[in-house]
Amino acid sequence: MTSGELRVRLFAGLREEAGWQERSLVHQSGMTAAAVWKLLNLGGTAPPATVRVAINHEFAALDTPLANGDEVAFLPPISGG
Amino acid sequence: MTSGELRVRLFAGLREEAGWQERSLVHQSGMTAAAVWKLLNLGGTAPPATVRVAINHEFAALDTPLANGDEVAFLPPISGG
Amino acid sequence: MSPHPLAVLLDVELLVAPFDPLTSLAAWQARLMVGLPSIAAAEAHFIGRVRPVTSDGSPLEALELEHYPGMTEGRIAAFSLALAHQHGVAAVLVRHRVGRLKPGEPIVVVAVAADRRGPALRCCQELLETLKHEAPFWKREWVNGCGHWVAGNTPL
Amino acid sequence: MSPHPLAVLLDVELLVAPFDPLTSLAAWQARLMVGLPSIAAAEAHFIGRVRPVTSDGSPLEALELEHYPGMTEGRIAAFSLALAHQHGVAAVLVRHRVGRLKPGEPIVVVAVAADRRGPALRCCQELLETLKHEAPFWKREWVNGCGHWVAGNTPL
Repeated sequence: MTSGELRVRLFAGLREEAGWQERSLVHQSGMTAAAVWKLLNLGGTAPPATVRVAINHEFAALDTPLANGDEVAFLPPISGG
Repeated sequence: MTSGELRVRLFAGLREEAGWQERSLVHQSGMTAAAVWKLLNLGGTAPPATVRVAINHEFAALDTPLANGDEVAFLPPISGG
Repeated sequence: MSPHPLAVLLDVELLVAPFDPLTSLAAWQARLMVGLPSIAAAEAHFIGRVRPVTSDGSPLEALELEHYPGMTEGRIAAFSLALAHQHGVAAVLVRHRVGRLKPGEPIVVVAVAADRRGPALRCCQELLETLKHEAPFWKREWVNGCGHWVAGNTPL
Repeated sequence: MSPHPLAVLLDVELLVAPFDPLTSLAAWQARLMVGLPSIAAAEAHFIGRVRPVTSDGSPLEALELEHYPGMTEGRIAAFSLALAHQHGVAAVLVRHRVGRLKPGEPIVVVAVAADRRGPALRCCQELLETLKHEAPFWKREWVNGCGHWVAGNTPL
């Protein structure tokens, strides 16, 4: 992954509402998943409480600072098994 | 099974201590499993607390009155599965 | 499928020879396909095998399992049916060895089919405990040609 | 076998095509025979299948399971290992379908091998719950050509 970039992924219902599943963004210092959500106009000023965030395949908090090359994903409620 | 008779069965350690596995007895009115134990000299005046009684394949109390043709069994502690 | 099916497919058998648990489970699943009104979405299984050591740690030669013919099968069928109704499950399978078993051989298979995972898992677990404490089986451990009756059950 | 084995045989895979749970279990048992230092006396299994009806009771055409490639396998491996250590079990198997499933098709198999029935049963049950709530899977129910994302998990 190029340094200075973030990759953003959406799944299931979120992906279909947004109409895309993956995007790249220029990373700016201090950026968080919450900021990414707003910047990409994913709905309202923050994700609904039921949406979970993953950074590089690990669950993470909305306000975790992102690093160059991070993959940030917004996950609608899990309905597995 | 002949009317007027009881069948007595022993299992596992109890069978080996007594040296037999099955006996017939003449049934006498009012007889209980406790009385059978004493009559057959199975040890002491009553079975140890760990020994369970079955009458006709169902667990039963020591003082349940027996009926003609009943099969009474003395079961050492279960160690199944 | 109703959470409290009226009919339970109950299948209990004592086996005198070595058996393969997965073969028993495959045959059971085939019978469920025919016998159940609807697919059971949840299945819980348990397989128990003979440990290679005795309860006090010696290498085991063989495990002998004595039972009370008639009563043992009868008790297992009775409490399996009661537990099946209590948990609202659709089918129960029990296979239990008797006779002389070698280390590593399967002793017991319990399987429960239900509409939901909770009842299937809980019924399987409770059936296994009941089997340990309410089914007339007696274990004798053989070490160097000597047999010792086991006093109680293996710990959970 | 020690109650807290240092090594756990961990075996997690997502499957894109229909599979037979008992075949997966047979292959796993064969690997345990080779990979475990001693026989595991207790094995607990769970099999989940697609219900023929949707969560609101309509006849289901198909169930679609979306996942997050990489993260889903990673999360399952991580919590399976943690639970295996916590319960002191010897081996864990997880097989989980993704993609489009027909009613009755197996979705998930979980199996746990341990020295005792308690750890095997408890670890299997807890692993299944964790799988439901912590592994990124999303279900879409298809009815008459229309797909609806399922909001939460099936009840216990």
